[in-house]
Formats: sequence, structure tokens, C-alpha cells
Amino acid sequence: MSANPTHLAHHFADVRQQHDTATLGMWVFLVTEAMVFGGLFLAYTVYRVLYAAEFAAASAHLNVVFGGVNTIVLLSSSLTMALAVYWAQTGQQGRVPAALILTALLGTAFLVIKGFEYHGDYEDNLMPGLAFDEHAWGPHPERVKLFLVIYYIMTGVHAVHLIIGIGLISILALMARRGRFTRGYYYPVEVGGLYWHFVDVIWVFLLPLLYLAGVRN
Amino acid sequence: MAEHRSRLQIYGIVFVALIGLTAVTLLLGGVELGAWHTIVGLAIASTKATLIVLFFMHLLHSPRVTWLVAGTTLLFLAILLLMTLTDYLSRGEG
Amino acid sequence: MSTVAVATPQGESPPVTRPVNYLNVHFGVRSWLLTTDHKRIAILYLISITLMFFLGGAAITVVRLQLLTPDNNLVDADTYNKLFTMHGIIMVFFFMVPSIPAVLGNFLLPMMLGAKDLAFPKLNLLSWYIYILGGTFTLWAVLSGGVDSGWTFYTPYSSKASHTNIIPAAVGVFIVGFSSILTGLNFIVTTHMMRAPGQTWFRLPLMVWSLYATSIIFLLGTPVLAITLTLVAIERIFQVGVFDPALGGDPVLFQHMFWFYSHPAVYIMVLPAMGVVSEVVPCFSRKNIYGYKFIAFSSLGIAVLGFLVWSHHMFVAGISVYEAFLFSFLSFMVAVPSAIKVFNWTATLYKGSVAFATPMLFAFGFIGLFTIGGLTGMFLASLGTDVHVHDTYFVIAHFHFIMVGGAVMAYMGGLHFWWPKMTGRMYPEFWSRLAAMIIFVGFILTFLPQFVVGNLGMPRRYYQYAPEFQVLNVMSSAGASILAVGYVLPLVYLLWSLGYGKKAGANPWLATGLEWQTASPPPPDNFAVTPVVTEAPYQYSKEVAVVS
Amino acid sequence: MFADVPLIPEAASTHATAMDELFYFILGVCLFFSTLIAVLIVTFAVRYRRRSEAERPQPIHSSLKLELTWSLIPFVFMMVFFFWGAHLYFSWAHAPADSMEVYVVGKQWMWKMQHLGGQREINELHVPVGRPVKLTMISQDVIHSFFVPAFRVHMDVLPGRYTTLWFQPTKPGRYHLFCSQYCGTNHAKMIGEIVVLSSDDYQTWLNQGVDGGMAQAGRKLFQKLQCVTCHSADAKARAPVLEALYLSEVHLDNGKIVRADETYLRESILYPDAKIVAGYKPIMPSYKDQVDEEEILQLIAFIKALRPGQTPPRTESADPPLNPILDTKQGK
Repeated sequence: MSANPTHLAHHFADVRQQHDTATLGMWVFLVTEAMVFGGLFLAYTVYRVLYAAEFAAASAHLNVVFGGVNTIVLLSSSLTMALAVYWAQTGQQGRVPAALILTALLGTAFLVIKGFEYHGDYEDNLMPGLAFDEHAWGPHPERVKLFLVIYYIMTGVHAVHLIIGIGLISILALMARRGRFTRGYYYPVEVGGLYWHFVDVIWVFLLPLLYLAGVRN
Repeated sequence: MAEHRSRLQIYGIVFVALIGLTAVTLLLGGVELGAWHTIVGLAIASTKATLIVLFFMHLLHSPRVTWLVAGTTLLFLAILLLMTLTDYLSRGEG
Repeated sequence: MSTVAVATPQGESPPVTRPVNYLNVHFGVRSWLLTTDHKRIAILYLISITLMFFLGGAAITVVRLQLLTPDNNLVDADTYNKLFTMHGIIMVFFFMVPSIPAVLGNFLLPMMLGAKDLAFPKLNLLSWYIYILGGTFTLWAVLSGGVDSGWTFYTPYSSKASHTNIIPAAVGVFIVGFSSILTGLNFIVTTHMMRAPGQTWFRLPLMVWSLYATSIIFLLGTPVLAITLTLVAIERIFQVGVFDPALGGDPVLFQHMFWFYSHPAVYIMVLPAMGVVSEVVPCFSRKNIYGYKFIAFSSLGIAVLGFLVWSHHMFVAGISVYEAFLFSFLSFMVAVPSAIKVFNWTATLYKGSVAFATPMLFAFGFIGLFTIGGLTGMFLASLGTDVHVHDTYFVIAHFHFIMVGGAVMAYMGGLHFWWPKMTGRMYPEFWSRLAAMIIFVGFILTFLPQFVVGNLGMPRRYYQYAPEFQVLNVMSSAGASILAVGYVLPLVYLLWSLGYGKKAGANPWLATGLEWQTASPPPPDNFAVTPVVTEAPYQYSKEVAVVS
Repeated sequence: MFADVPLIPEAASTHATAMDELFYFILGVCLFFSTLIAVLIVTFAVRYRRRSEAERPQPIHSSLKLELTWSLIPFVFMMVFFFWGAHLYFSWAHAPADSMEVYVVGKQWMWKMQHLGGQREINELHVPVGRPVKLTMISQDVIHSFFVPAFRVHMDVLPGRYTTLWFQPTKPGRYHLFCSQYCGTNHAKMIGEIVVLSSDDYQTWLNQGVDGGMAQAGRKLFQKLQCVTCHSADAKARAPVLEALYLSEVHLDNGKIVRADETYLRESILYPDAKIVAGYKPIMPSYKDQVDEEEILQLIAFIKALRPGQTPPRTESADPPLNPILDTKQGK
């Protein structure tokens, strides 16, 4: 392993230590991210236990086609991200920028689809405060609204993470194009990848919880 | 190089599995499973998450401390969820 | 040790050579505001939290004056509510939580490990800027009209009924949370990755164990508080239901989420304090610490068990009887590791060589007051008695014994203990011992009567009260004025010592630990040569090499 | 001045005596342990004070036996605290069946009490000595907490949900009532008194200026709101008969069975479609905006008191509604 002194910060003994430290740092950071979503999952779970019927009914009105397509888009972006890390690690630096750009584009596609979905939700009167039919939901419209509010908060917080992720990946793509990474020094790609996959993992749970809380026909 | 190709193959298999499981999730969305509806949905999601974490995030080949970090997270998420739910599920009892 | 003596810059008296240290290596505001040196960041934190401490103290001074008579009208009800809220928010989030970790921990952790810096120096600086940003928001909330929700932000009061600056205050607390998160992240990764050769887990000073345990809480608890406050803000801004029962929500869920962070936050405050005491007691007893592994694992035990007890704040909040049983039981469990620590510190004194230096006086104060604070927690953990004393001054007294009698005492002790290391100067021994005594006496007089008045039934957050509570409240206010003197005094003599204090050598206490084996103040990279650790900590029975 | 400074709270309920025993037991144990630690620290610090700078004491290594001892002894005491406390809490959480019922509405910043007999009070509650009293409480705005130090009872009063509290006063007198959950500007003024009267005095008090019981008020509301049009005594009417409904089991159209307690009755008034009784159509409108918390409690009191054959006739001319406001300044 050849130490690259320009990338080695003064307080590390060698590149290996720096790489492992950065990776562990990201894992530890993801702990906090998991707990942020943990709070949201808690609110969701408690209200779902209390208001199972309303949650099932409201959930069935969300657009599962958009939700499903977006899942596939995001999973694909995880694959391209994993490939970018793999190529960076195995010294095939020429392939890294394309993989990263593709990842960022898939992330953007997710957001665009999500935007159309929100618009559709608006047209379907599924947006409390802006467009919502109090009388279409039986005795407890406030519980339906609660579900929708949690839906927007969870997907919104997820989208914010995705936007940050797209920014990070774009920067990495730029660095990769400029030939910054080597087999010995690619931890930014690795660390960025960890973050990206985490955002994907969150979505994997959001799909059944938000879109499939009730039986669809 | 053979080892490299096999890692690419693993990524391919994982990806196909992820897409397949997503399809199963979506198909089961229309099936009446009663109480199992949510359990199955979450079990599939957990499987997918595990695949991503183990392979895409390289947990499988990570040092013990990374496993410790991941395990701690799961433990405390469980504490947060279960110990709060204890309250809601036992209200009105006793 | 082997500090490199470098000639001073031109213009000073020629024969004096001065070693390069972290303070004199660069000069100017820029060199401080853009520093990534953990020691300088610690100093930045020290200045900021001291400012916050006196702001929070000023607020509570007015509160104590208001409570001198039962129907005083020094301030009106709204102002009073804003003052105790300001006191709570500032003291909890901007003083207590960052106090020992961000000042002493930041300064010491890398040195105790034998590292040159924390793993992520830039994140460390970022955490300070985030702290300042959060502080700015909160101060803005206070200055532009105030906040009156109490530091607990209970819904639906905070999300609906209050007409004050809830949002900016909540945003401030939200932001400052990320400063804690970054500090915790840095400490955990540094402890895992940056230990010097030979520095195994069981050779770590107990301060490191306690900072590590604290960081676990930072990382697992703070994000939940952040999202909880976000939900309150969303409910308040968009008037949609999350916790509001009129909109389908459950306000008790807010309390679950809030205390999931805010109970462990108590251990954020007291665990590092325990770490300080575990350093000070062996040093001034010249003994190896008794039960090293028990103290180390009890820190981790407290960090984990601390997350399993939050509902004991909610025994009369409308939770289920079984939830209450569960949490009462677990709350007693967390007392066991605390008891283990107290007994082990006491046993360390046995057959030691006890010196009554200022840090040791503060440590004695900590052990005594923490013990009382911990034992009065029994009344709150026990369901039968909590039903009576819940939300009264008994609770106020209890947690001030833990946080002020415990954590602030230890913080003061630690500040004195490592002051020579941080500044290269000794503090004046007479004045500091006097301050330690004044703080102890003032503290007892302030908070002991509050147990009594709480048990009598005086609820917290009352700006006027029943006349029969007056005598005890006057005692409390009198104690608070003594306490104020005790806190201003160190500010004066510590500042004085910067210019006039006796020069401290590298190791004025003849203490063990890597931080004492480098110069005072330490050089920018902490050690001229990366140290190699060959033995367990606290080898006080050996002759300690005196380093000048 | 110091002569009338109390140091321990008055004990005026059965809870108070029971809790005080535990309180003083814990206090005794805590005093013992804090004294023990203080004595040890002072003794060690003085006995082993540093006499010469050259002192180098011998290291002492920890003994597992000692560590276990000082872990287990506190643990045993704590388990006693836990079980004793849990026992008290359990009895505190369950009111005796023969309790006298009082309904409490908390709002910023006052307490409103209603007795089943129709007496209404603000910031004052008259109860007889020696009888268990059960409070059913709800808040109109934010969270409050009903705290009577002399009775050692304490319970949060939540918006949107009933909580209960019971006590049995043991001696006549006037006792503080505090709101102990911070509720805004005049939190400190949300105070009142519990007046415990001897049985005779209580009877006298009961007979003063009452205009019909709480159930009576509920009955009038029942007619005024035209509830009786559908909820008649006729089992074939459009809505279920409400006679002897309270605490009975209700079969719903989704096959579930619920117990008709206060929470169910409240929900059925505010959200009639939430639980549909089997065999009926969801035609009842919500009364959410037509009744306040106090009136809901009156309707519930009426339904609770409604025995077979007591449903008011549809044709009876409805009296003008009672003036429900005692405190005209705070009128709604």
C-alpha cells in the first residue's frame, strides 16, 4: 500500500487508518440517521396501532405504481453506486464517473417521480390543509389526515436525505473525473456509497408501511 | 480477476433478488392475508435491507466494530419502538 | 518530557526560549476561528459555555428573587414563565450537555489516547459553529420576546396554546443537537481508531470510558429529540395533527419521544462528571482506582440502562399501569451501577495518601451531593411515592443535586485539575478552596429546602405560591445568592491566573496519564513523539517521574 | 414565624397514610446509606490524609466479593421499594366500585367540578369525609394535572381523553388543590381547595341551591338536542335504546364487542360513525360542535343513570336549558 501523503491528514499514521476511520465515521453517523427515522417510525407505528382501519383505508389511496417504480429506480441506483465503489476500489477509475453520474441521475429521477406523485396526491384530495375532503373518509377524517401528514413527513425527510445524497454523489463524480481517486485513496466514494445505500434502505421500509398498510384490490 | 468477476456476479444476484422481492411485495399488496399482511411486508423489507447492508454496504466483510455499530442501532430502535408500544398495547388493561 | 525548545520570536528578551505550544503556535482571531486543533476548539467551547452559564444563571437569579415572597410581583406571570424556560433551555442544552464533553473531553480525549487529534478535526470545528448557530437562534428567541413552554416543550401547549417564540427556540435546540452528535461521533471513532500503540481498552483512563459511554447517548438519543421537535414545529406551523388530540394525535406520544432523549440526557451530564471524579480521586489519594473494570463497565451499563427508564417521567401522565411497573423496575436497575461507582471511589481512599487540593474538594462535593441526588431518585422511581412528589420542587431539588451538585461540581473540579495543563498556569489555591466551600454550602442551602417544600406540595413553575412555603423559599433564595458568589469567584481568579498564576510544570499533581507526560500547555500535536503505553492506568504507587 | 412553618405535609386521605409509610421507609434507608458514605469518606480522608509528599501507598486490588456485596445490598432494598411502590400504585389506579363520582373539567386556568347531584363548583370541591371519591377528568385545552398534596394524589388531565383519580378523605378540613403540569401564563393561579366535610355538613351543603342533578341536566340536554327523537324507548326505532346501556356489552356491526364505558359514550356522541351498533345505520350526526366537555359529561351522567323505562317521552315539552354557567365572567 502506497501512502499518498497529499491525502493523508497529519494526525493519521497511515492511509489504511484514515480509510477505516472515515468508514467507521460514516457508519456511526448512519446510527444517528437511523434514530431520526426511528422517531418517525415510532409515531407511525403508534398511530397505526391506534387507528388501524383509517391507516389501511388512507394507505390504499396512495399511488402504489409510483411507489413501486420509485423502489426499482432507487434499488438500481444502489447497484450503480455499489459498482462505482467496486471500480474505484479495484483501480478501474475510468468507469467510476459514469457510475456515479448514473447514480445521481437515478436519484433525481426518483425525486421527479415523487414530484408527480405528490401532484397526483394533491389532485386526489390527499393533501390535508391544501386539498382534502373531510366528508369522504367516514367518522374520523382527522385520523386519515394524521396518516397523510406522517406520509408527507416521512417521504419528505427521506427526500431531503436524497437531495443531500445527490449533491454528495455529484461532488464525488466531479472528483472522480478529475482523477482524484486511486486504489489506495477512494474512501470518499466508499463513504458516499454507505450514505446512499442507507437512504435506499429507509425507502425499502417506507414502501410496505406507507403504500401497503391495507389490502389493495 | 476471477475473484473480481465473482463480486460483480454477487452484485448482480443481489440486485435481481431485490427487484424480485419488490415485485413480491407489490403483488402481495392485493392479497388478503389478515394479520400476516404487515408481517410479511415487513419481513420482505427486512430481507431486502439485510441484502443491501451485507453486500452493497460491505458489512459482510467489515470489522467487528462495524457489526457492533449496526447491532447497537437495531437494539436501540427496538427499545424505542417496543417499550413505547408496551404502553399503547396495555392501556385500558388492569 | 521531550518538548522541543524553540527560540522565541524576535523582539523578546533573547535568553528566554519558549517551547511551541498550541496557544503560541499561531496568533490572531483567524487562527482561532479556523483552528482544527482539538485543544483550541475546547477553549472556544469553554468561552461559549461560560457565557451561556452566566446567562442561564442571570435568568434564575430573577426567578429566585421573585420567589422571595408568596405573592411577589417583581415580574409578572408571563415574564416568570419565560425566565425559567430560558434558564432550563440554556442550562440543559447549551451548558450542561456540552460542558464536560465539549470542553474537557475535547481537550483531553486525544491526549489520553495518545493521539495527535480527534479523528475528524474539521467536524470538530463544525460542531462548535453549529453550537454557536443554535445558540444564536435560541438567544434570538429569548431576546425577541421569549419562550414560555418550559424546556420540556410539552404539547399541545407548545404546539398550539403558547403565543411565544417556540419555533426559533426549538430550531436552536434542534441545531445544537447536531453539535452534540458530531462530538459524539468524533469521540467514538477516535476511541476506536486513534489509540496509541499499547493503549488497549483496559489501559484507558476511566474518563475515556465515560466519554465513550456519553457519546453513545449523544448518537442514539439526540436524533430522536431532533425529529420530535421537528414534529412539534410542523404541527405548530402547518396546524396539522401530530400530537394534538383535537387533530387525532396523542400528546403522551410526545412525552415518550421527548424523554427517550431527555432522560438519557441526564446521563450525558453525569457520566462525564463520573469520569472526572475517577481521574481526580486516584490522583489525590495516590492510589490505583478501586474496581477499575467495575467502574468502566458501569459507565456502559448506565448508558444502556439509561435508555430504558424514560417513562418514569410519565407515571401520572396517563400511561398504562403495566408500562409504569416496567419502567419503575428498570429505573431502580440503573441505580445499581451508580451505587457501584460511589462505593468504588470511597474504597479508593482507603489506605491512600489523601491531599485536599481544590479538585479533590470538588470531587468530595460531587460524591456527597451525587449520592443524595441519586438516593432521592428512589422516591421518584418508586411508583407509590412518585404519585405524590411528581412535578413538585422535590423533583427540582433531585435533578439539581444530580446536575449541579453532581455534574457542575465535577466540571469545576475537572477545570481546576486540568487548568495547569490547559493554560500552563496554576490557579490560586486559597481562593479556589474557598470557592469550592462556598459552592458546597450555597448549594446545600439552596436545594435542601426544596426537597421539603416539594414534599409539602409546592408544584414547580409557580410564580406565586401558598404562604406556608415562604420560609423554605427564602432559605433557597439565600442559598442561591451564596451559590452565585461561589460561581463568580472562580471566573475572577481563573482569569487572573492566566496572567499572574504560578507557572505549572508538565505534571504539577504527579499524576499518571498520557496528558501529564507532555508539556503544559501541550504542543500543537500533543506529543513530540507518539507515546507507547505499557501498563494499566493509575499506577500511583510507583514513583512518578517529575517532569518540569 | 417559624411556628407555623410546616415541614411535613398533612396526611388527610387513606392514600396519604399508606404512602407516608413507604416514604419514611425509603427516607430511612437513604439516610442510612448517605450517612454511611459520608462517614466512610470523612474517616478515610482524615485517617489517610497526606502527611508527607513522599508517601506512596500500596496498591489495593478490588475484590469481587466486595463488589458483589455493594451491588446486591442496594439491589435488594430497591426491589423492596419497587414492589411496595407498585402495590400502592395499583390500588391508586383502581377506584373502589362504591366510589362517589365527580366530574372535573380543567381549562386554562380553572377547575370546574360537577357532582352527580347537579352541584357545580369552580376551583372548589366539596366531598364528605370517609367516602371514596372518584374523579373523571378531562381538559378543554392543554394538559393540566390535578394534585392534592394532603391526599398524596396526582393525575394529569388530558385533552381528548378521560383520566381518573380517586381518594378517600380521612379528616374534615380545607386542602390545597394545585395544577402541577405547566399550562401557561396563570399556571400558578390554577389552584383551588378540596373542602372535606363531615357527613352532616356535607348533607347540608348538598341541599343548598341545587337545581336538578347532573343527570337531570343531561336529560334536559337530551331533549333539547332532540336525541330522544331517535333514541326512544322503542326497540324498533332508528337508534338503539340507551336504557341500562352503561357498562353493558355492545355488539357492533363489524362483529366486535365493546364495553359501554365513559370513553365509548363520549366517542359515540362526538364521532357517531366510529362504532356502529349491529343492526343500525350510521345516520347519527356528530355533536362535536354542539356540546362542550361539561355538557358531554352531563349527557354521560344521564345515560349512566338511565334505567329501563326512564327514557323521556318524545312528546314532553322540553324545558329551557339550564343556565350552565355559574361563573358568568368566564361564560363560554
